[in-house]
Amino acid sequence: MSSDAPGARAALDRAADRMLRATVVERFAIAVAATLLALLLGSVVVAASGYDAVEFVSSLVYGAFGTTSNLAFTLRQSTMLILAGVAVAVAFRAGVFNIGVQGQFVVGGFATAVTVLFLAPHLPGGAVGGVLLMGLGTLAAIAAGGAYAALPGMMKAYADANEVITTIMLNFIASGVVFFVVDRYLRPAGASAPNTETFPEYVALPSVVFDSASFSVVGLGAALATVLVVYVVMARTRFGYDLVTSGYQEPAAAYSGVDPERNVVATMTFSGMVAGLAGAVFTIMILGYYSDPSTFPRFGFDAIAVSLLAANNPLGVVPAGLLFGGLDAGGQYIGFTLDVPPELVDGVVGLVVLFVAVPELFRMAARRTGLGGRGSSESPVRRAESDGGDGR
Amino acid sequence: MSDTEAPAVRLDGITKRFGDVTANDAVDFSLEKGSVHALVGENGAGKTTLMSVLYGLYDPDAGDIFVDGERREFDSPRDAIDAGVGMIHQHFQLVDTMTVVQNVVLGHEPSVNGLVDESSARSDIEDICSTYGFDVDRFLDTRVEQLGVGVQQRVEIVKSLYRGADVLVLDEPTAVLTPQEVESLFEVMDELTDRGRSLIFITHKLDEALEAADEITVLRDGRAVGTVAAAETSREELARMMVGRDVLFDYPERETTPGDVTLSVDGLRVRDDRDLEQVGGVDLAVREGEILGVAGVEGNGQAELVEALTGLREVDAGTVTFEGEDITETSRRRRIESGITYVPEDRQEEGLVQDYDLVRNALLGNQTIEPFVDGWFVDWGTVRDHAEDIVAEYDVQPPNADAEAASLSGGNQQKFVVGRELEHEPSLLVASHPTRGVDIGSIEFIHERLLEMRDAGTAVLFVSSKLDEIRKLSDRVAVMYEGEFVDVVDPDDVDEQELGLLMAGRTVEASGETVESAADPATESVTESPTDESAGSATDGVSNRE
Amino acid sequence: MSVADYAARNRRRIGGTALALVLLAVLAALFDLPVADLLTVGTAERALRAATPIALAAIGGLYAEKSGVFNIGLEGFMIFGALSAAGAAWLSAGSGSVGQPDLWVGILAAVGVCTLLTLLFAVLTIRYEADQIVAGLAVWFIGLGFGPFTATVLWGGVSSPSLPNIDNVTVPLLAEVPVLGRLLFDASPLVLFTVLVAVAAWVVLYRTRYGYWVQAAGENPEALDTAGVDVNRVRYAAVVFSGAMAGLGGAVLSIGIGSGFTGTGVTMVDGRGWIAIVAYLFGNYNPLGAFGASLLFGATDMLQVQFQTVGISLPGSIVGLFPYVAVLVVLNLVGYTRVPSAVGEPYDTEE
Amino acid sequence: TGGQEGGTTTGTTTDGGGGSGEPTNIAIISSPAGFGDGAFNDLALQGLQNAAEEFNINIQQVEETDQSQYGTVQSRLAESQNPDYDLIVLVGYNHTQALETNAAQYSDQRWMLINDYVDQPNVAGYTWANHEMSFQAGVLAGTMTTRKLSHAGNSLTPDNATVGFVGGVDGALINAFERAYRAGAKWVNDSVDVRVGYIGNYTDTQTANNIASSQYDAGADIVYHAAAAAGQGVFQAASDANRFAIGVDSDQSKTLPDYQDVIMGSAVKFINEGTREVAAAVAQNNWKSVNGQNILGLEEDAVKVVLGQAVGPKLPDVVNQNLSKSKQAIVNGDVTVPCTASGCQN
Ligand SMILES: Nc1ncnc2c1ncn2[C@@H]1O[C@H](COP(=O)(O)OP(=O)(O)OP(=O)(O)O)[C@@H](O)[C@H]1O
Ligand SMILES: Nc1ncnc2c1ncn2[C@@H]1O[C@H](COP(=O)(O)OP(=O)(O)OP(=O)(O)O)[C@@H](O)[C@H]1O
Ligand SMILES: [Mg+2]
Ligand SMILES: [Mg+2]
Repeated sequence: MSSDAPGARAALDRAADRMLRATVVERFAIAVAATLLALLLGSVVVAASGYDAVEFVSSLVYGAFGTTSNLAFTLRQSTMLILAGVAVAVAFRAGVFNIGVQGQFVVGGFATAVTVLFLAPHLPGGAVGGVLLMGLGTLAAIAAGGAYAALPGMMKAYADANEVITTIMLNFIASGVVFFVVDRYLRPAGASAPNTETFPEYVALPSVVFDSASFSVVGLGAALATVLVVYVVMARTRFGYDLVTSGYQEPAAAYSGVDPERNVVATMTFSGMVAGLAGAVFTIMILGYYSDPSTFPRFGFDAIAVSLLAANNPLGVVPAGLLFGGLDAGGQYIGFTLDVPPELVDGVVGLVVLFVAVPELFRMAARRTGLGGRGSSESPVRRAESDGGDGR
Repeated sequence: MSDTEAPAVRLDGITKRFGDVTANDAVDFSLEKGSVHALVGENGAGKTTLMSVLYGLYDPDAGDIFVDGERREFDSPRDAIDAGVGMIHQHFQLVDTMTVVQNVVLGHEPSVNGLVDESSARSDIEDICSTYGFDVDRFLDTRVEQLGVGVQQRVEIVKSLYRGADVLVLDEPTAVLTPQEVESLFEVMDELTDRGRSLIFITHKLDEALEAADEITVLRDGRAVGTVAAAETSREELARMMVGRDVLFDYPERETTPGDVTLSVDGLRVRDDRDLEQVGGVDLAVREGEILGVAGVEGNGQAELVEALTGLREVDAGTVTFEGEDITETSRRRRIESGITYVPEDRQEEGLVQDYDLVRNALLGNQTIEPFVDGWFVDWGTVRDHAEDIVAEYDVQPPNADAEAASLSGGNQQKFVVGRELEHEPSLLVASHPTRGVDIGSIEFIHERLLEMRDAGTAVLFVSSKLDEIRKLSDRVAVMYEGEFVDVVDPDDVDEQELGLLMAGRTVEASGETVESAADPATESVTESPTDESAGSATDGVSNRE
Repeated sequence: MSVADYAARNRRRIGGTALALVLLAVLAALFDLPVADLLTVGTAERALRAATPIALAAIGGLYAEKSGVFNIGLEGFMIFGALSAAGAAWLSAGSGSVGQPDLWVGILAAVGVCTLLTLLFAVLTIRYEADQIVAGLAVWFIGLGFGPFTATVLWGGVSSPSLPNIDNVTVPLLAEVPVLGRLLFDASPLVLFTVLVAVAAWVVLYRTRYGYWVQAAGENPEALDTAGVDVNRVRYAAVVFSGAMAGLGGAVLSIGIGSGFTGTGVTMVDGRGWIAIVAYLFGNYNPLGAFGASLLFGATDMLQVQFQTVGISLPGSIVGLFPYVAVLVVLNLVGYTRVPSAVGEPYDTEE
Repeated sequence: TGGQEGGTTTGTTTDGGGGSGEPTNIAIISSPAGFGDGAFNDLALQGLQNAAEEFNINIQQVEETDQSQYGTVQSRLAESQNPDYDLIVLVGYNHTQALETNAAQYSDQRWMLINDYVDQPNVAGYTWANHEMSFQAGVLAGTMTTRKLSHAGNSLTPDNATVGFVGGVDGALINAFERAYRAGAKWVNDSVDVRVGYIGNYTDTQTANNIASSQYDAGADIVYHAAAAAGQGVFQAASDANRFAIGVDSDQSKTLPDYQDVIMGSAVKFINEGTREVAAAVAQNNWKSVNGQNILGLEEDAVKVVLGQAVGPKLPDVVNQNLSKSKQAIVNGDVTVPCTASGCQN
């Protein structure tokens, strides 16, 4: 190191340097920086379009956390984003680009709706029936989501069809077919909207803490439990090891006895099962009926941003989901309080994803500002070099 | 070579650092016009780096480059090419999907009205071929991926000549060639120097340097240790310069008592990723306590054979039987569980997950093996203990199981992989090029372990293209050529020249003429007699007999 | 490359297409379809028109990928193209009504804006080595957000007012040629232009030095580098070209053959960028192949329209899924396409 | 249409017109199509704006295109204290399910639901008879398809009784437009051939254009669309084919003057009248006059076919005769229009 800075400064640099290299800390720093940069750019766009940027940001924050009902809305969106985010993370971790979480979510929710509506007349009412229906509906969603995801998994494994494209196509197809079935066969007589009947009132999650018709702490709890389960599966089971290893280095996984084809299918199925679960929570907790999927929120896409922000780590999905949930709630609040078009928030989400994709940008910025220690801007910080530090 | 003439190339005090690694440390080097100058040194000595500096790929941290006595600064290969320097890389710089003509003219395309003028390119290339007697003009419209390595190498040379190179750098050109192909390369090199070109010839093989070069420079740890005239030095001297100490190895006498057949293969046929047949009907058997060496020039189906045996590649036809059971259709995982282990050729891509620490790497391949897993769950404590055992026993540096695999040097990565695979006490070990890219000390270590395994009764199938290694370790040697076993021989009954002929697809009897042509004095000194009593000779052709 | 060579290398592809055609014929026979009503010159004309935006984006995208950068953000760039074409035409007209010159301003603006945006994208993916798949997805998200946002700023709603189209151009004499005349020489100049772009892109890729460099940059960048050509410069050019073409494709959608920008839902681009990627994969990275594949998709789309018009009763919401199903079928039939081996890997000279 | 005058339409519009004292606060939540659709979102808003010219009304526009948010947005607005909304207008049946809960939960809040109805005292449900106006559009098309007409280079083919219909999403709602239109055309001319196509959404103008073009190719000379914003593609196809088209919801020969030469007429529903009426009732404390289910059809003069501003004057008298004859027949019950105001039942 050819730094002529005084010793204290050099020590500080070294510390910062080491921190930047530690992957978790680095990922976290990059996620925060990406979000801030995206918000900053968003504000610039707001100002450039002739709106009040300060008001934009403060309304965003107020809309997300300002009141209990705002907070409930944030948590509701976060619940969905965490679940869908975990679904994405499972696949991305294994190196499979499942862009079809939205479609799997739609199909899963649909399975819940069909199960609840068809079984309700045959089961007792009240709490027992409610729990039973919700349980069976959720199982159906998990099965349907998994099956719908297995399809592109098999296409990738056995026909080499690029999963990014097949899953996007399957999103369109899920939406079209579900709409058709709902409108044609499940719409009650006399109704004009392409909606199914509303579920019996006992098919609902209880309101605890928050008095909200579409958010229940139980739902959030289910999401967090799912995170935990997925985390344990990924970190502690041999299935998780196979999956993550395939994501890091496919040839090494094959060498270790993973059947690449079956692993792709298994990964997609696992991911789709979580997406299906998200569909069940959406249907039971938020909707209470089923409808035209093209009018649904695009949780499955926002979840991609959530997962990437979390570096595809299931635990990281929780804070990332909270952040995006807040952005969603704040964005909606902006929609009906300010002149600023709410689509802007979607754009900001896109910017977050973009910046997360470019860690090198932040590493370089860190070096430029002197935080990264090494004066040379030529040699990028590589993990391989860090063995000097870790090697003891 | 007149003394008054300026050298074709002179490098003066070249230093090149990569982070903390000093790949070249104030290296001086000078190439006389019309001569061949060999550059030798161990893996990682800095040979390729030095030449990359000359070729404008790297910007040196210090030092000057002179071409024809003039000081030059090369910002890119284009500048070097313009100054008449051409380089044929260790890994060919050819675009597989383009034709030979397109590859040759790449970057220097003659154009008419904006369109590439292929016909003028074609006639220029044909001229070059007829001048130097290359056969490349037969393949002008063939895509490179369809050509054999030897032809590809000549395409590389034609490419440099087409660009008007007066100075040609050949980086380990012989590594992938059969001895016979090496001979014809040397003829080409002669032709080139006769016509006034100057060549730099990088090699690990001291005999080749002695045979083909006029002068030899030895690099060690990035420094030029010295330059000697080929006529006035010996292999011993060069070896000492290279390694920095005397090199001597002793192996115990071969005394094996093979037991039952562990692995047998019958009529095996295997295709590669491009659906071309690479293994075309192989029969073999490996017994307990025996090492079967598979020799051959790379790309003759060894890789596919090994993958088929270890369950990584589907079999087209034939059967594989292991301990009496037909395992042709058995999955890779089941084969691991039943006691087949595999040291893969590519430790970076296959043997290790680079981003994992050694603990997590210790589980690789052991995912279903007790005590590392208990039902569905991984017992990370046991895995960690195992990783630490391997690190200690196999002297992996740094001795830290939490180090990421990527931070280890190639040799240490290899030691870890070998350790992990041998710890299984397998019934069958398949080892593919286990010492490639590994330094001499580690090679010795790995060889010892393989022999220990054999002595403990394991059946070993060992693939290598290093003849000395093959001859030293194997109890029997199967020579593979174009997907078939040309012959299975006793290593003590053949010399390296004969093995070389077999590797070129010729049986010993039918090749008298080639043996003759190789019988010039330089070659003779390379050849080790089959009756060589000294139990061992060192790697890379360093021998203690003279 | 000779025809025979091409045919030999694309056996599965050609086989797949043939199979699809045979299936269609069998279907026609089975269901007694009024084939003559289904396959009219009008259908062909509309298929060509529907193929135009897809083909433009596909040709751009294949250049980027050939050079080693997977531009998965085509859909997003098309949204920006569609929006900026409509916006610029509308702004250019000022208070007056939008005329032909304004529309051409719009087309140029779309190409210009997307060129700038892809330049940024290229800097991030090439210079800063961004993950190409993630960055491309981000471009899509950003388009979905900022496209309608900008529309709202300009027009107060996510869609533009209705705008006129570029006028058809009738080439004298040539327009008289049966069928082909109506398809190409009495049509939107953008359709003819796209055909020319496809041919030019083929010539450039396979017959000029720049094309050689693009191929080498994606297949073996080191070979190109050691031949003295700046790999990243080649990649920049190819990526920026892909953006410009996607932008043009978007412009064709909004003011070439559409009637303004529609920003609701997934916007008027509606998955065409994704289909463009499939098109060039199916076309095996050959510009003419990509154009042919785009035509195939245009034809599937028109076929479902014809089905409805002719009155073959299938529910509209299901028939509308034809093109997506077609993509799936094609991808599974074609199977493995040889992807340029260096795609997705950033190239550093000093690595 | 509302969204196309430029400038912003989002946000608060205060109007000093009319009354004094406490202003009336009204919020309007869009349907998934959003404002600027040139169809019912814009019309509904326009009615409120008209009311604001007369009364002291503040309008808060809320664009929400995601159906699953409607429950939340509704309750967030109902809970709002600053301002406290006197009326929340919900555009489209997508709000129905959510309103069933919210109308009961926020019983002090007054709601107007467009295109559907919830049986609560605090809900005013307004539905326009799409089927009746579409029947009238069919009458117009059926009458003209066998006649001669030429206007600005566009013409009809009298010897070929074929008309077309382009719908947005193939579902109950738009099916009612289709079947009623078909019935109207057949009412005039039993042998008329009706070609039908659905886009699959309300945004893809290019597909709309392609479907219409295909129908013109197949001999249709008049195409009616029920595809909101995507309908522009139909008009474009009409200009390319030099034929005619029928617009929907508002007088599109005025809202899309570029296409006035192909727009023969439009099936219009006066949603703006409805929202104006309810806003006025709220401002004047006269809720009783509007609450309950209001189905507005030909009889109420709430829907009708208006002739295009440029083409209309060239149409023969028989058009107006047939339109009023058929209206009479429907009002009298002599003719039963298929489906209902809220769509077709399976
Ligand atoms: N791009 C690079 N970045 C970092 N270190 C490098 C780089 N290239 C080479 N090195 C290091 O420089 C040293 C010299 O490498 P070089 O490739 O020149 O060796 P070599 O003599 O050609 O070896 P071999 O015989 O294996 O080809 C090695 O320690 C190597 O790890
Ligand atoms: N591209 C690179 N970037 C950063 N560090 C590198 C790179 N290549 C090699 N190194 C580092 O340089 C050192 C030497 O690497 P190399 O693989 O050449 O080992 P080596 O000197 O050949 O050792 P061994 O004899 O054990 O194989 C290692 O610590 C490795 O991490
Ligand atoms: Mg080297
Ligand atoms: Mg090494």
